[in-house]
Amino acid sequence: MSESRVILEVKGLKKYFPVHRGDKTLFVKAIDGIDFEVREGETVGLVGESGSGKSTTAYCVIGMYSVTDGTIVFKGKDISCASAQRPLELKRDMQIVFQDPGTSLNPQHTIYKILELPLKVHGLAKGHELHDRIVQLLESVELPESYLYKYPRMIGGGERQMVAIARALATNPSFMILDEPTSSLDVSVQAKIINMLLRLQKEYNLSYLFITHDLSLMRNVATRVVIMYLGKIAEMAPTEIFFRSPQHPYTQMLLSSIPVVTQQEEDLKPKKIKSQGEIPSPVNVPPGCSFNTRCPFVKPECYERDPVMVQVGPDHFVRCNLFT
Amino acid sequence: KEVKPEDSIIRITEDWPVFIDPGVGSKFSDSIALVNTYDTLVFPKPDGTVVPHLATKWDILDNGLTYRFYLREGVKFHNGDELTAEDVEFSMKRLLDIGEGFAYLFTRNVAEVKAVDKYTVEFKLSQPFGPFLQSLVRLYILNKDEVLAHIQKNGQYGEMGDYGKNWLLTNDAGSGPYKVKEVKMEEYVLWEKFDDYWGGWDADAPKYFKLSGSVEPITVRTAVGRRELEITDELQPLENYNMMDKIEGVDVATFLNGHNLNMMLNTKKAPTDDVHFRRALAYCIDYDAIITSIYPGSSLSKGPVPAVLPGHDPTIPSFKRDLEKAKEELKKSKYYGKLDQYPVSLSWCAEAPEEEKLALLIQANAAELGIKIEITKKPFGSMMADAQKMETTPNASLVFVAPHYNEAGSMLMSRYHSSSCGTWEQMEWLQDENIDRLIEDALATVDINERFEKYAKAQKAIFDLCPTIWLFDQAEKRAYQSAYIYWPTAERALKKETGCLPMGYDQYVHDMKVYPEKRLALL
Amino acid sequence: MGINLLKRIGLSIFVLFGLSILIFFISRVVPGDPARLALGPRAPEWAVENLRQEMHLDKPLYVQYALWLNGFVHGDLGKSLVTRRPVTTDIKEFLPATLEIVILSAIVLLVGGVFLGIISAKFTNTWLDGLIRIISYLGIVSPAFVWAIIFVLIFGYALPIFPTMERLSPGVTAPPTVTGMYTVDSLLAGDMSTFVDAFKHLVLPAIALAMGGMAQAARITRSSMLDNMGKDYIAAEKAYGIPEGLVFVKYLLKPSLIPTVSVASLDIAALFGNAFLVELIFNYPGFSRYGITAMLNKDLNAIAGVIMILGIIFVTINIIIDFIVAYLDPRIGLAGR
Amino acid sequence: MIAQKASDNSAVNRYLENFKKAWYKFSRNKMSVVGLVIVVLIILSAVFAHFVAPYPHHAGAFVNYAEANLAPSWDHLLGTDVFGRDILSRIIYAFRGALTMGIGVLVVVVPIGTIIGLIAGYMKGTLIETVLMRITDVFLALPPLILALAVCAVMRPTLFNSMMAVCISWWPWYARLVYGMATSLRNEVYVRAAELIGASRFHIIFREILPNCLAPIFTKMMLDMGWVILTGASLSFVGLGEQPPTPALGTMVSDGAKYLPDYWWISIFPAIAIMIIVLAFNLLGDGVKDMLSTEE
Amino acid sequence: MDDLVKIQDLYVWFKVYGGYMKVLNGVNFSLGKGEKVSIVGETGCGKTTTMKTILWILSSQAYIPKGEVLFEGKDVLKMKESEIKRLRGRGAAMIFQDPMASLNPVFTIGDQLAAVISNSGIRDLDKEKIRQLSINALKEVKLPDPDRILGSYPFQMSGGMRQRICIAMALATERALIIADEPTTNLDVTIQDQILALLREMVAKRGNSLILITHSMGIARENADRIYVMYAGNMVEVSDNEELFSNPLHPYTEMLLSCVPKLSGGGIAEGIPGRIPDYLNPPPGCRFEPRCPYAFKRCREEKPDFFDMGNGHKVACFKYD
Ligand SMILES: Nc1ncnc2c1ncn2[C@@H]1O[C@H](COP(=O)(O)OP(=O)(O)OP(=O)(O)O)[C@@H](O)[C@H]1O
Ligand SMILES: Nc1ncnc2c1ncn2[C@@H]1O[C@H](COP(=O)(O)OP(=O)(O)OP(=O)(O)O)[C@@H](O)[C@H]1O
Ligand SMILES: [Mg+2]
Ligand SMILES: [Mg+2]
Repeated sequence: MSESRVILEVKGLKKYFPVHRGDKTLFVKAIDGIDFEVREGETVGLVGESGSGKSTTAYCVIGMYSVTDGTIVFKGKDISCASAQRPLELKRDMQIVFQDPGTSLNPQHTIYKILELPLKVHGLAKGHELHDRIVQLLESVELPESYLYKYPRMIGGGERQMVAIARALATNPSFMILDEPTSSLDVSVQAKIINMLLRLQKEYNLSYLFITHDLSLMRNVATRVVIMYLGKIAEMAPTEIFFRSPQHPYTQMLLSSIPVVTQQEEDLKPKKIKSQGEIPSPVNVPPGCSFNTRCPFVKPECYERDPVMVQVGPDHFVRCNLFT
Repeated sequence: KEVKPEDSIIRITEDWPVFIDPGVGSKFSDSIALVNTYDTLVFPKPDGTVVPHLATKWDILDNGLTYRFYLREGVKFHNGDELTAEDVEFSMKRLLDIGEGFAYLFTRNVAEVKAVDKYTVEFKLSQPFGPFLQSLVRLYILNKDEVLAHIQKNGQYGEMGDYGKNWLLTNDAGSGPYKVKEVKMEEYVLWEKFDDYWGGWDADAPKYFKLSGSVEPITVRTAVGRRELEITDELQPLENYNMMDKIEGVDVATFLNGHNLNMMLNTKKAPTDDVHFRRALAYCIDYDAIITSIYPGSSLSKGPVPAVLPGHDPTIPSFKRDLEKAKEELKKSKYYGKLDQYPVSLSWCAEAPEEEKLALLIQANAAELGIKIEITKKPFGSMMADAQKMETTPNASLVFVAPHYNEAGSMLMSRYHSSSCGTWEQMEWLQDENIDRLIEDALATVDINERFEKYAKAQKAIFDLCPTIWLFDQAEKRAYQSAYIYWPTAERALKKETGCLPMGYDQYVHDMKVYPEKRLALL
Repeated sequence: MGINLLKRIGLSIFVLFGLSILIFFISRVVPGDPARLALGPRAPEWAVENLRQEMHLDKPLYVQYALWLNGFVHGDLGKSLVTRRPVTTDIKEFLPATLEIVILSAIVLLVGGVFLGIISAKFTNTWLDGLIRIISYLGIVSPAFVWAIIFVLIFGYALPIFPTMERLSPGVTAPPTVTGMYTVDSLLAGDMSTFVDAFKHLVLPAIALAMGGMAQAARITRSSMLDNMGKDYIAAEKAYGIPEGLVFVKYLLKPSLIPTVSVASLDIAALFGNAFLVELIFNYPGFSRYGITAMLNKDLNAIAGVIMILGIIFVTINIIIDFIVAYLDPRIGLAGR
Repeated sequence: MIAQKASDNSAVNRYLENFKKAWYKFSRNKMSVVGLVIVVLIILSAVFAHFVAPYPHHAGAFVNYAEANLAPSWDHLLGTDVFGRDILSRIIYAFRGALTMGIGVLVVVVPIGTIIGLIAGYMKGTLIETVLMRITDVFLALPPLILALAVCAVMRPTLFNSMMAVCISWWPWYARLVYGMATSLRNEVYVRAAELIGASRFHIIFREILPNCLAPIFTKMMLDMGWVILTGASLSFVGLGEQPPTPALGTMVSDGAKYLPDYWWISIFPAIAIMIIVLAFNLLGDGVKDMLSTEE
Repeated sequence: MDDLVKIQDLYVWFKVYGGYMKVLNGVNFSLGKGEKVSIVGETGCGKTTTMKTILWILSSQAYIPKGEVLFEGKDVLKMKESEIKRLRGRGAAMIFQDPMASLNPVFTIGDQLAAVISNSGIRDLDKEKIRQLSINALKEVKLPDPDRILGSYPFQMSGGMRQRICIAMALATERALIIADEPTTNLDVTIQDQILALLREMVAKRGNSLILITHSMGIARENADRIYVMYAGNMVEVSDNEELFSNPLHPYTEMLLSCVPKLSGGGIAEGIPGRIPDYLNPPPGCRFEPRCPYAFKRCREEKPDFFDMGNGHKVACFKYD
């Protein structure tokens, strides 16, 4: 696995948002120093609860946010700058599909216009070719040509997400970020989309950074899993190993919380760890380990010392005081 | 219901603003206020003569260069002070120093004024001034001490500060029959009867007098219908008078007042700088329609001076509509054939809504000759501002003009002498030396017959230049509560007596009577 | 809260400053010599020259502006050409009169509009709703002067229960001046009959003025109520057993008022603009009529003064309304706007 | 070739389809249709006033005091005014001024306000935004009617100048409306998406953001038509705007008001005309709002 | 069995332009006292509508051509005002789908809780008592610092807190039935777990009946005794919990289950082809027919009723006739 080329490398990435409370300025530490990498052809699953910084990570990588600190290296080039300063060709090579298909398509544009934009901006097709290419894109996401002149509101949520995927594909990117592409859809539609994404990955040799909070889904799509908690990575491991032996107490809590439909799955869950406590506000992260408010194994040192990442197996990293 | 003291009131509407300061006021509404608040040395009669008032008698000395007045004794100002020659002297000086209002009547002629003793005052003129006595109806006597006590430092008048102008905006220092009780800016001025008035009082004389600043027709008519207004203004549309006439107990008084309506033509601005063009305009207007349909009761003008004024020249013909003649004149003008390039701007005064009818009539008439008239409705304030410069003065302006004292000379001087250019009263910009000379000469003539002859000469000369189209001599209309007030002017009108009083004197409230019981009976 | 208020005020001062520049220069474009205008055409030249100096007309425009602004800050707006008094004196006299009308009008507008809106929403698609909607359409499409004329006709002739001109009936004397508003002053003086009389004089102009805004408010309230009726929380509140009547007048009304109140600041500001039409017709000596007279007569200082005062009022109303909206809608932080 | 034709055909069909759908939404409310019909009638009669008006010359330099103040009759359906002019004819001609005012003002004001609002909204947080919006605030701090009057007072009172005056006071409303929308739209995911694709600023402002502001803009325009006409009427009520003899609705009402109630037709009919034209645009505006609403 | 709720052949239509949206199409449903039942189904299949009918809070466009909804044996559709009020105040409470949307944004939590409590028919309430009850309710759902929360507005709360507040409102006073409409859709798994545990616990403690609506098969399995599967306005299958997962009968249930990603891996099935039918013109027969691989002629013409397969397992499919 480690043979294949690393195409994205994130090192010590930090992103703080200033928030104004009365006359004070505080910082939301949306990401607080994370390192991970994405290799060619693989799907890295980024999992974590709401507000843990998954989207922020994605937006930093894609350039929507400028980073506070750290570097992002894509195919050997440092791209730790905002999208406005990035070269056009980089934008071509890296694409994103957003969470909510309802808002990521301009309601005033037809599907044709939506798909036309990346082609035109990057000068990928002209005239007759343009039309053909758009039809071809639609076909690649299994939508009929008759959809060309429909408006997003006229089609279903799943189909909208497919259009968004087609738009991302338009520039032939090699790397795609999928920010919870199915979380607002039904299981049956989700199934369709996930299958299609996997097929496209094979077809075009794409690398995915797949963001979700659904571990069951992750189990079925990712090659490697990164678990985030409050802006930091809690655990990182290849999928197989991860589900076999989750190490971090948070990961275990997460896994044991998943509702499942078969006994067989039930057995895969770790011993029931009771989920407890609220996620602390990201403006006000407690000192020490940020999980200390909810951890069933909390030790006195957890209130003082922020753990560091340690390797516990091949490609398997955990950040917990229990392991140091 | 019982009669209350405040029911004994005469309420009159008139255009706002009302300046009750004798040094400032000069308009119609100001005159009404001044006439009732202040006394003058002499008092005008409808035939144009004057009778003793504050002055019991006078001497004219030095061939009309010195006038000596002997004052009535024991006349009291509203604050109880006695009126003396000092006050007369002060009032004249103040008027001249401030230079506004009626001052112009005196600035050219009065060289000196001096209190000879407590009850004698002497005016020295720099040149003879024939109608000096008549013009004295505009010298309102202020209480010197009271004014001086209310002077504000820091004004335009040097050591006199503001000359009491601020105080006199809302207060009076007079000796007249009514004393100012309340001034509500933009709303009304309320006077109360001055019980110690030297002239004495009739038992039915109004206890109060109020001048309201509204001329909105509906408001006026409503107020008349509710008996909350005794005498209306003269600016209502004809239709409104007709409607008010139908109200029980209300009549419309129609009387010639010595005013005329002028279409002043800017003689320095194309195309009205051409006398033929001006005459063409004069011949195309349908005068009959005006005096039958728009201003019924008014009469055709004969020249620059209204016919009721002493000194008018009756030999001057009226303009008549004659399209043939008009075309002829137009052909002679240098603008013939280029009429399109020379539209005539015509302004009318927003405060006199009936002028719009005239303006439109003139526009329609002129259109028959191919002359294009562009009409603008202008508030009087704007009109005055625009009159300041020849360039901003429109080609034609419709303006009512009133004499300031009852003689032809008043009209001639204020209308056609070069010194009045830049005022709203002369938007002709005539600036003709010959005319100036004729007017000055006439005014300097003490003998009345001689003077009138010279007036006639000046009138003819002006007529020949046709700087103005004199549309008609106005018959003033005012609706009034005939059922419960007695109004001398209305009575004169009913009796068809000739003559007229200077501006403001028709509303001399002292001579009116009110019968509040009769009013209550109507409610 | 305090900081936000200060911020808002700071911003408003900036806006007013901009406005002052705008207005000062507009008012100086007027043709004609203001000093000459002030004293009349026949005043002697030396007096005019003195006045010109006093008005700083001999100085460059920017100096004039600086001096004017300085005066403004110190409550000196120069003299009016029409009334010949300091503009500040005029404003002190006329502004309360208009404030009286506008305040009453604003109350009529808000209370009436909201009331009609509620009724209309409550009885959606009934004849009552239809009637109210027709009335609101008429209100919106008729200018205030048409209403004023209609009222004068009705109450001047057919139904003389309300006076149709001026601020007080003949014979009634004005109460001692405290605020300048006759209704308030007469109450302060404990003079009930004057109060009643003054109030009666306000009724018609205020209603005529309020008609348009009231109709607008009724429409907005109605549609926002209908809008909110479909919201989950209304269903939820009903489902929790809260009586429908209570849900309607409390839980539905408050969120529904937000758009109405937000728009009200504009409506109320517009009241000042339209007041002159009404003041003209009711012969009511108010601030707006004063302003219009000033404009028509090219009375510079008065124009500038009136517009600045209106600006201040507008900005103040805006701040107040923002606070009310913030009270109604806790989600809006004041800094947000 | 055939394929080309087929697609052309479908394009036509598509437009037809869209049009049908729009009409369907618009006509759901019968009142909107009534509004549309009235607006169309008014526009037609204004354009063809010369043929529609029974006495076209009464709109020009014409007086006939012999026939003044005639009550409505078959000769003069709405009566005659104090100058003896046919009121119906004058109303029809006055529509010209009213429409010119409404259309003229909006044509100027909407693009200016929209562009300023878009730029300021998209550039939120920059100096450009601050400058643009503070200027807007300054103009907003005055009731439109007052500002228009002030401007009119300084300039010569003509229709053109009063239009200018109204424009000066009107554009900030559009700037503010569009600014508000643009600030929230620029955070929309699809705008972000376009940025990430590498689209130009121009594209983002005018292709992504602008189309989404159009519905409220159009709706406001339709409603504003009425307001502008009312403002124009109020201006002409105090004598600013169209000058005689050209008829203006506000002037007709204000002049005629003097003769109420005896000669009621002189002002009541023009007042009704104002109400009708404003009402019609309001109804039309409601319809446009329905039509542009995105709900299916 | 002693049914608390019994819905029989319920049709609910919505009047929209162009006709009626025929949403509910003969729903049959029953719930015993103290029972926990779950309804699962895709988005838009009519779960919420069914529940709203029980509380009679349908929007004004709703039209009910046919059917009855019995609550404690009384037909809700024929109830008098006062009975409805009692039903809402004491009988049943609903926790709404979206906790943000179901809390009034402009009133404090305290205000809203107080309103619920004071209108529940409990006697002798004074301000202090209401406050005490409110605080207790918040404590019961394990919200920290209830005093502060009472004075806060909904937008100041996190999603999990809001949902707990909704639960607190529903459980603040005694009621026989709690309807939880997708109470955890917008929440994180761990928080979801906490909320569901809380709900289970509270219901158990009070012996309430519970209807849990969800589109997650997993949640249904872990929280209910019985499960109804709903599709396009029909209940298509009902059975005991384990039975349904081990032996799904209806083709729809079967396909739906296959789409759920499994923790055990093994990929995901292809999904169900097609879309939910257009409610304006639904298919005349079985509404699943257009998407059903087993469909035959009868499915196109006739609407299937429940066929009892024994053990309380019923399925509405002609395959089993
Ligand atoms: N523009 C912003 N300004 C301030 N705070 C922000 C901003 N964007 C995100 N945050 C905060 O940063 C934290 C991380 O947010 P992020 O959207 O990355 O979380 P997430 O893991 O994607 O959550 P979700 O699953 O809800 O999408 C959150 O607490 C969020 O409130
Ligand atoms: N008031 C209404 N007017 C028109 N249609 C409605 C109305 N309420 C619901 N519907 C329609 O009824 C159908 C069923 O809605 P319902 O909310 O009951 O579905 P649901 O199963 O709860 O879906 P979800 O899982 O999304 O909550 C939907 O297609 C919806 O569009
Ligand atoms: Mg996210
Ligand atoms: Mg639902």
